[in-house]
Amino acid sequence: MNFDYSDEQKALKDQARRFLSDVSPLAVARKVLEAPSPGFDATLWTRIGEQGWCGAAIPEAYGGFEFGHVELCALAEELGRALAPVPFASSVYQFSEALLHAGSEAQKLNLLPGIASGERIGTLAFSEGPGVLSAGRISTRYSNGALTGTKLPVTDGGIAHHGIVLALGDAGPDLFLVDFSGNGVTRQAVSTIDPTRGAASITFQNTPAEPLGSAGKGSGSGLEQLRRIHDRTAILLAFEQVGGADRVLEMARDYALERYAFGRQIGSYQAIKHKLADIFVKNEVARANAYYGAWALASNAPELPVAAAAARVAASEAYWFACRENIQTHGGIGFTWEADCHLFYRRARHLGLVIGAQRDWKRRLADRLVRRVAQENAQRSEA
Amino acid sequence: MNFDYSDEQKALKDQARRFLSDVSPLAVARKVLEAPSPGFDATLWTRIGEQGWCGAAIPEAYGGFEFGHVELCALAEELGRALAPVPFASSVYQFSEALLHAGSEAQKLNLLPGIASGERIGTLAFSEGPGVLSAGRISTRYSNGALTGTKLPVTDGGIAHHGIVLALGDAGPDLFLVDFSGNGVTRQAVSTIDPTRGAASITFQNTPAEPLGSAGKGSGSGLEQLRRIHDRTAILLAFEQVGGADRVLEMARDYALERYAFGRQIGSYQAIKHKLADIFVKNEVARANAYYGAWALASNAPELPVAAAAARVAASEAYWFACRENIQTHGGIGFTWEADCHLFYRRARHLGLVIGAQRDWKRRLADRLVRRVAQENAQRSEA
Amino acid sequence: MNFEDSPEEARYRTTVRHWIADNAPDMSGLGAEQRRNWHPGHKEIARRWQATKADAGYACISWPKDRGGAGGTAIEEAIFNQEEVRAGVQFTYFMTGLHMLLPALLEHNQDALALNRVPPAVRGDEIWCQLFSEPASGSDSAGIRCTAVRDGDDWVISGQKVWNSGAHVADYGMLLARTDPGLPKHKGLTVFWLDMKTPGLEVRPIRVMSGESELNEVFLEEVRIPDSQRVGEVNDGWKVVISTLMNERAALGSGTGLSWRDMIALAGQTPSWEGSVMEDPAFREWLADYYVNVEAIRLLSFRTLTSLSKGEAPGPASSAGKLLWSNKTQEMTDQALDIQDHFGLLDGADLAVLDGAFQHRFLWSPGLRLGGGTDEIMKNIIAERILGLPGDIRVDKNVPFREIPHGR
Amino acid sequence: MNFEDSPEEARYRTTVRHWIADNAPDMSGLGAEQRRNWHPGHKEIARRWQATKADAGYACISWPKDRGGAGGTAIEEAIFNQEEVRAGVQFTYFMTGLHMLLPALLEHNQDALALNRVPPAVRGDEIWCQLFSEPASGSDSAGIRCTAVRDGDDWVISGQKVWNSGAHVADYGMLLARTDPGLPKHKGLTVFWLDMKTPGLEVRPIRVMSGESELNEVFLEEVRIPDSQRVGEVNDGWKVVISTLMNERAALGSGTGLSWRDMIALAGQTPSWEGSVMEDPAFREWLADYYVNVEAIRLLSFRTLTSLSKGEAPGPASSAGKLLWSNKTQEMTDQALDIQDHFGLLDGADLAVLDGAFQHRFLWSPGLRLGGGTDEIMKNIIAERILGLPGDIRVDKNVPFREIPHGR
Repeated sequence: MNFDYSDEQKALKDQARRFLSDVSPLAVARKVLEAPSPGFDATLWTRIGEQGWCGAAIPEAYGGFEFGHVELCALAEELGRALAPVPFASSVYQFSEALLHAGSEAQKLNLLPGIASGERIGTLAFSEGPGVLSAGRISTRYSNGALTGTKLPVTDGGIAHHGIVLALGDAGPDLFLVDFSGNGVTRQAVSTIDPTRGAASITFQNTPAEPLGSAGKGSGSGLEQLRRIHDRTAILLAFEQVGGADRVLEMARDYALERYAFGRQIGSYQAIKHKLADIFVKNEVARANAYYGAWALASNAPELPVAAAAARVAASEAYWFACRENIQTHGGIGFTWEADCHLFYRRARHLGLVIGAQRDWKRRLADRLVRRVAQENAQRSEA
Repeated sequence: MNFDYSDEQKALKDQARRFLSDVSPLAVARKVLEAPSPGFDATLWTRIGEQGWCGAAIPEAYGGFEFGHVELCALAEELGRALAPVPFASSVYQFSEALLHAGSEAQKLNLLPGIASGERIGTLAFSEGPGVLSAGRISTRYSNGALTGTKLPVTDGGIAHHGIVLALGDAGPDLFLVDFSGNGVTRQAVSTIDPTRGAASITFQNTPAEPLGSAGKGSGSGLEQLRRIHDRTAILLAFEQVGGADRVLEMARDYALERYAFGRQIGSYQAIKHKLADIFVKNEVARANAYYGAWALASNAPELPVAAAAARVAASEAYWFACRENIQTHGGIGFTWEADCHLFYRRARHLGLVIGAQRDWKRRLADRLVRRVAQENAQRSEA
Repeated sequence: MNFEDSPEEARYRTTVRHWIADNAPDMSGLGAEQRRNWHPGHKEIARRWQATKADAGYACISWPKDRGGAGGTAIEEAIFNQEEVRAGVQFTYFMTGLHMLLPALLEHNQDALALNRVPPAVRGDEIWCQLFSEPASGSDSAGIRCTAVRDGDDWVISGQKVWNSGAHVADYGMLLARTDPGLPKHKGLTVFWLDMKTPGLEVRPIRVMSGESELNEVFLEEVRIPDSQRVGEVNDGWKVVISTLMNERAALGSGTGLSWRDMIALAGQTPSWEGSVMEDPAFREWLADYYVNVEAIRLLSFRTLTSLSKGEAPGPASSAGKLLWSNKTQEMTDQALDIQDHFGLLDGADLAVLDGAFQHRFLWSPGLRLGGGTDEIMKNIIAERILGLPGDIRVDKNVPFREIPHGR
Repeated sequence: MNFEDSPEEARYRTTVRHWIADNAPDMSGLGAEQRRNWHPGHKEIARRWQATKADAGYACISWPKDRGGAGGTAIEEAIFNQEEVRAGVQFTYFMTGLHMLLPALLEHNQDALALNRVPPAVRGDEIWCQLFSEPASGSDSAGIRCTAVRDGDDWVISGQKVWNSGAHVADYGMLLARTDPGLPKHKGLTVFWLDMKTPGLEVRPIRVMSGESELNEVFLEEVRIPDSQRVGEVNDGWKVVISTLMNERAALGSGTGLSWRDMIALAGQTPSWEGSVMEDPAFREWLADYYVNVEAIRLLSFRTLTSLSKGEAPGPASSAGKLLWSNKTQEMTDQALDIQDHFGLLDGADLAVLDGAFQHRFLWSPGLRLGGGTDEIMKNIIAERILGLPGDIRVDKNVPFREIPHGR
């Protein structure tokens, strides 16, 4: 029983925090906000790549550095804290996890080394329009080795070298691997509520593609596969969210100590004290569920599906609440473009939507809880 | 445009408040709590009957006093404030409104005079088990002029002289008028979370009954009819809830001024100030929606269904929140049996469930809003 | 209880509805850009509409006729406002001047200098702005540091103001300055009015997080104005501030912006697991909660109308409506993004749902909870002025302003 | 991150699980009435189980052996507690004495008189209760008015205590009294221990709103006890109070009571418009929210365990778990009643769903938000002790106790 990072993990996390406070102050995110094209900071991305972080959970056999998944969670927490404007989430939590989980040996050997070094960027393209994803709402098609259709929005779609695309194949929805720099790919930057995380609309026109996985052909289970990949993404994103929420709480706390009203620090008023205590409690809930998710991810425990959905629901709520009430704590100044509050407010909502909204994940969680109880009951009646 | 009671209505309301503070102090409700049988205070009920309040919305032709429906709302607000342990809601907001809305001329002439004077008590019996009411879950049957089955819980079922019972007739669910003091009626008091509002389980065994309404036979629309009756009940109950919520806010405010902690009135702490402000805002929301409901009820406006559901949703939320946070404001003393806080806490939850729970009314409200928008759109495209 | 017009009200409404239909400016030719507040084209249309109203006696309906009003009732003014909203021709440029500042000015100064400012303001030829707030005086609105020092017949004003809505287009401003820092906070303040082109005064727009720049900072460096532009007594400026607030009327019927109807429309066109989001019971429960709260805002504005029609001043209860509106708007936009799912990220007018209206409002909603009194100030007002609870413990009471503790 | 036992922990767990299975009292013969806390039959079983544990070295696992403990680790004690809960044989009678009061007593007094009280307490033969709170000192826990006046070798104590859990069955109590009202609030207090049968002491049960009477008022009228029963120094009692709180351990693994699993069971058996409530998307969304919060309580208790296993004291962060547990329990019971609809009113064991367990918990839940520190105190602790925000402004600091303003 150990509800904490190990000493080595803590050392890694501390080192990551020092590194990021050096190379990724908020000015870097703001630079991307002010000039949204290409939607990330290339210098910062290079520096992060040099640290080997992109390969933290990739085995050495595929060019990775095999720190482990809990170590990746620790890095995610720091990247979230730093609000780093880089495609780490798309390339590592989504693309790399997808390959590790569902790629063929050849696909892993071929693509993971570039991802691990940070030289190549990958992402997932699944959405096409408003509302939750379902099989009936995918119109991108795959046949005879080629994709045709439009995906929108695709986070980091404008800069990714590779993508995994959800499309209708012969057997139904499946995931397909595509070289985004190849023929038949048209990319158009799109404006989103968080310009520090660039996104694109991508149109495929007879674009060469191959099914993800060793079977070499689709099985029609692309939606279920995507969900399993996103369970892993959800846990890693939860750490970004927890890191961001913690930093936002610190911002609010610092401002509450610094700002005076009626001759007193505003942090001496219970309205502010209890607001910040509420943020703290939600952050604790998010952290507890995220830690449990980290353990499930690293040990590939049967609890993973429940833990992942719980981590996501708790972290999305906590980060959004913290950002909202941080602006409120700051008062008028917190509403200005110059203040940093809105960078987090935007990012919180970006992270809360990028792999599906709260209503979707809450239902997944409820479904999985009901299934777990049914299993427990079945086991009990067997015994 | 007049968002207020008229001067005459205010005078009636003031007089009612003075009367009730005299004849129905909280000691009367507490007496019923401590000795729950028969579940009401008979002396108080007689006094209220003498005031003519039971016939406030009953036309003179049926023995009523025809004050009007807004006047009845004003009385309901005061009865709610006083936490009067009497069957007014069952007899007036349910039974009398049901007869007025759906009874035959003969039924009105026969029964309303007794209700108006308070000499007779009526109630509605519709539930049979846990969960929302639906046609498939009614097992009480009506055939050949007689009812058989069990209704549970029936508020004031132990003391009512007459009842309107939801049962399956030849055409489907319908409402039937029953003399509860007649043959084939077995009543058993049941324990509920609010002993100041007695309830019973009622078993019918070949009990003589007649369909409610002039047709003289059922049409299978009993559930829709019940819903229309309960729309009217909902508005009247909303005033009881608003009256109770206001009083509870006053209790909390008074205690916050009286109680000291750390050498200060606890009402000087923002945690308490803002909690009470939150109660105030919810009470205002409840009052606004209730007033709109009163107007719709009195003028039989097409807005009635939306206004009724909105009044109920807002008032149930406000009263429950106020009672919950009133105990919290009182601290330990508020949790004791001797303190009056729990009388309101119990009543708030009683009122919130007695004609169906929040989830049921919220969906009714949403359904009606969607329908209203569809009508508006249709009118616009016609024009 | 009556939520319909009285016969006289209905007659007045019919009259003004027809007049507005016949006279309202045609805005159909304007592009999306030109329809935005503070756009020169938009402002020019507003100015012309205000002049049209003034000519017909509809500019300041409840003002006495000798001040350029129509000598009408508050309820008539409210009905006219509602009909303007209905016709899509309500403009905010003149509200601060006509509803808050000029009435306070005229309450304290009735010299020719002041009276001359009235006709052009009523016609919309001159716009006024408020210069009260400062960086260090947010919720603590009397914590003013901008100083005015007497110099012969003049005052010399130096300091900084902030959150000045429309200052970049305003012709005149009303300013609050500290004239004696040795007195307690509320005691040493004085109010002045001044031409926004007075030398030494500089306006710098503030960009807010949703991108707009209609708020400003105003810097004053030895701005010299004559004593004749003082409003009220020296060191008695707080009384004038209170006058401006008393004249502030709840913006009746200004239920513009996204509403529950827009949420129903959005949900109806957004696909869900089965059918549209509108068919999702969880969304329906949310909608019901949202509706009862925003409907209460509409209904509570009728209470203000009822008070006005009885000649009573609207009370502090309007704080409840302010709290509800700002908090529920933020909650609604969050829900709107959530039901759009991943696609809710898009905010460009080209691709986003409803041209990104919900996304824009999402980024703008935090300001609602701050401007015009924060949530926390509103709750204090309710607790203290309605419920009679004690004020917060004040360490700055009866202390010379210069000795009150303060942060950066 | 590891949410499983280490190999040593797993071995210890297996050992104690077997031992408990072999030795736990058989409660199957008890009626519902006799299973209730404080019922004499229930209490007698608890006493015998405590003696059995003491004989086997499982009574106070982490205490040193010379005090009747097993000299084990905090984590072993926590594992044993979890296994007791799992086997349904955890009792609360001895917790106050063994986890809070006796450790503090022994920290300050190690004379024979005090040491003699240890063995019978460890075996469950003597029960202790806390006599700290008073009617006027709720959240303001040092606002003690009960006085102790020195009279020769004795102290004479008069006053009233309240919220004394188990005082009606306790053998000994630890009491906080004011020995110098001329000193500031925290300074003039002294702690004593005494036999609950001492003349002049009277216990009166308090009935709470859910019907139970396990809390009490204790009246003291010139209760005379020797100075040898003083704990710590005169006027230094607040230090002893802090000692008792430091010894209070978060009740690990005591996740008894209704949980999300019970809500799933209830929803699954409750009919809805279509199928059961469990199939209702709105309920499912609620369940997800509820789950992440109550699951966090469970997971956060592992953090306490982790701290204990490293020899660290659990910090103020346990306030978060307390806030979550009390608020979510109230919310859950409200939801349980709502999904039962009208039928949710029934609370009798004969007819109500699940014997009325949800209804009873509904009436009991308000107490959770008050006992052991109110919501408001918990949030202050988080804000001040974790986030480092300033304390509330204190008008009672450095003021003689007798001059502090107070209400009735």
